[in-house]
Amino acid sequence: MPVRIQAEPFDPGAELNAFSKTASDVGAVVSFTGLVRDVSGGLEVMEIEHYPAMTEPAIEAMVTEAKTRWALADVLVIHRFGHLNAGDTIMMVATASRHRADAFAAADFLMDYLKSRAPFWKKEVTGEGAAWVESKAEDETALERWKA
Amino acid sequence: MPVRIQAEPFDPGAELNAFSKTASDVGAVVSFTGLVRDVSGGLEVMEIEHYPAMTEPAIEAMVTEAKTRWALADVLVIHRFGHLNAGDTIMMVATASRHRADAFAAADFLMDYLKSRAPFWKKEVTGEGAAWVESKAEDETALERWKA
Amino acid sequence: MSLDVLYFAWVRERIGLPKEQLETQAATVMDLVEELRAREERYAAAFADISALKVALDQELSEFDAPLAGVREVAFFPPMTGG
Amino acid sequence: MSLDVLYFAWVRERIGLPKEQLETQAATVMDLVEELRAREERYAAAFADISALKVALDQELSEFDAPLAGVREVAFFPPMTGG
Repeated sequence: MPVRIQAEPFDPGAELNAFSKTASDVGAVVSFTGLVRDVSGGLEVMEIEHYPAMTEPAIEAMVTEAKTRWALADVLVIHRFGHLNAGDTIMMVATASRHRADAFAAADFLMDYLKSRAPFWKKEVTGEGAAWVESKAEDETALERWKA
Repeated sequence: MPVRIQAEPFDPGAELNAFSKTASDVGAVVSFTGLVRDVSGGLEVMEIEHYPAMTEPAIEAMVTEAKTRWALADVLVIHRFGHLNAGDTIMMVATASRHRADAFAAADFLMDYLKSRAPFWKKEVTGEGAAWVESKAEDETALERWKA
Repeated sequence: MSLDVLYFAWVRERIGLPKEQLETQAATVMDLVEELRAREERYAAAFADISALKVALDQELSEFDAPLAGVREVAFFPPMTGG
Repeated sequence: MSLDVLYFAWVRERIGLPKEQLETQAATVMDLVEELRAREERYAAAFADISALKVALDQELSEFDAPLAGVREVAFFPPMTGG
């Protein structure tokens, strides 16, 4: 299954290896992993909320769009929700293609869309308290790159 | 050590996990892995030759340039030479940064330079015989993107 | 008409609940927002600045001027911060 | 002057050896190429079209009109195909 939304931790290395083995005729695999930043001196915990009925269909639509735009042999998206600790892997995207340009562009595209269009909300908990992560203007700007 | 040139196989997943754990304050890790394409019906073997005295210094210069251009916490490059089988991992680049844009751009940049400026030469062996892989005009064009 | 209304992140926290079922005659999302604002202070606070909010109708991102006819589920939330 | 000359990939295969030591008075890379071409058919074949070749001087990419003064190692090879 190419899209997985889960509370459980996962092993990005094991996922990368399994993913790289699935498709034949693949020469290039790009992966992105997002981590809870382990800021020295201010150990951070993250709470991620999501909209279960919407999350998977929204991400599957992004994957479908990516497959329309680039020659992809396979795509993997894993995104966690719930309670995460510093250093934990939040999410992962992997793309497989014959050629590196397609794999890079598709992973970059999927990350931009996951960042601002997949229904997840992050709350950071530090020594100073808890705060919802605010969306950034640059994340909307990043989406402009992919307009037809 | 961030640059490794070796004949031995390596485990990209294990390398990704180890790499993701090295740096603190990292929110984004991008990896690229290049594979010997396992074309169904025409099992492919690859021989990779390199220029030992030049390879590591050339790649280290690329890594230094990448670190000048983008805010990178860490970079990993592993490249094999010698005899490789279909499905084997040829090489891997990983970049770690606080933000995804830097990690993506640096990995993309390093791949373009490794492709056309690191002294490796690939020979493909198929059922029809052996042939040196020819460089592509599009690989030179890709380098133009990074001109200052 | 009967609607499921969902709230996420700080919208959920301000209103104090994740989901409720409402009977409404609101024609558009904006009509529904006005109805909610008029109801209680916590709703007025949550919907004070809708430029800071997004809305999904039946799990699809939509706009505040969209009609509600035929819609079963409305969700209000701040801009997403996934990835 | 004494030079180590290295050949890689199909240049190595055409010439039939990976490395040799040469005594030469060549002032530039191109002078050295002319010397090699004049030597034997296999060199002439390897250096028939230098637009298909690259050269490195002491492990740094260089050009065919570069001077050889002070250089210890010259390498000839086709465009790289790493990654």
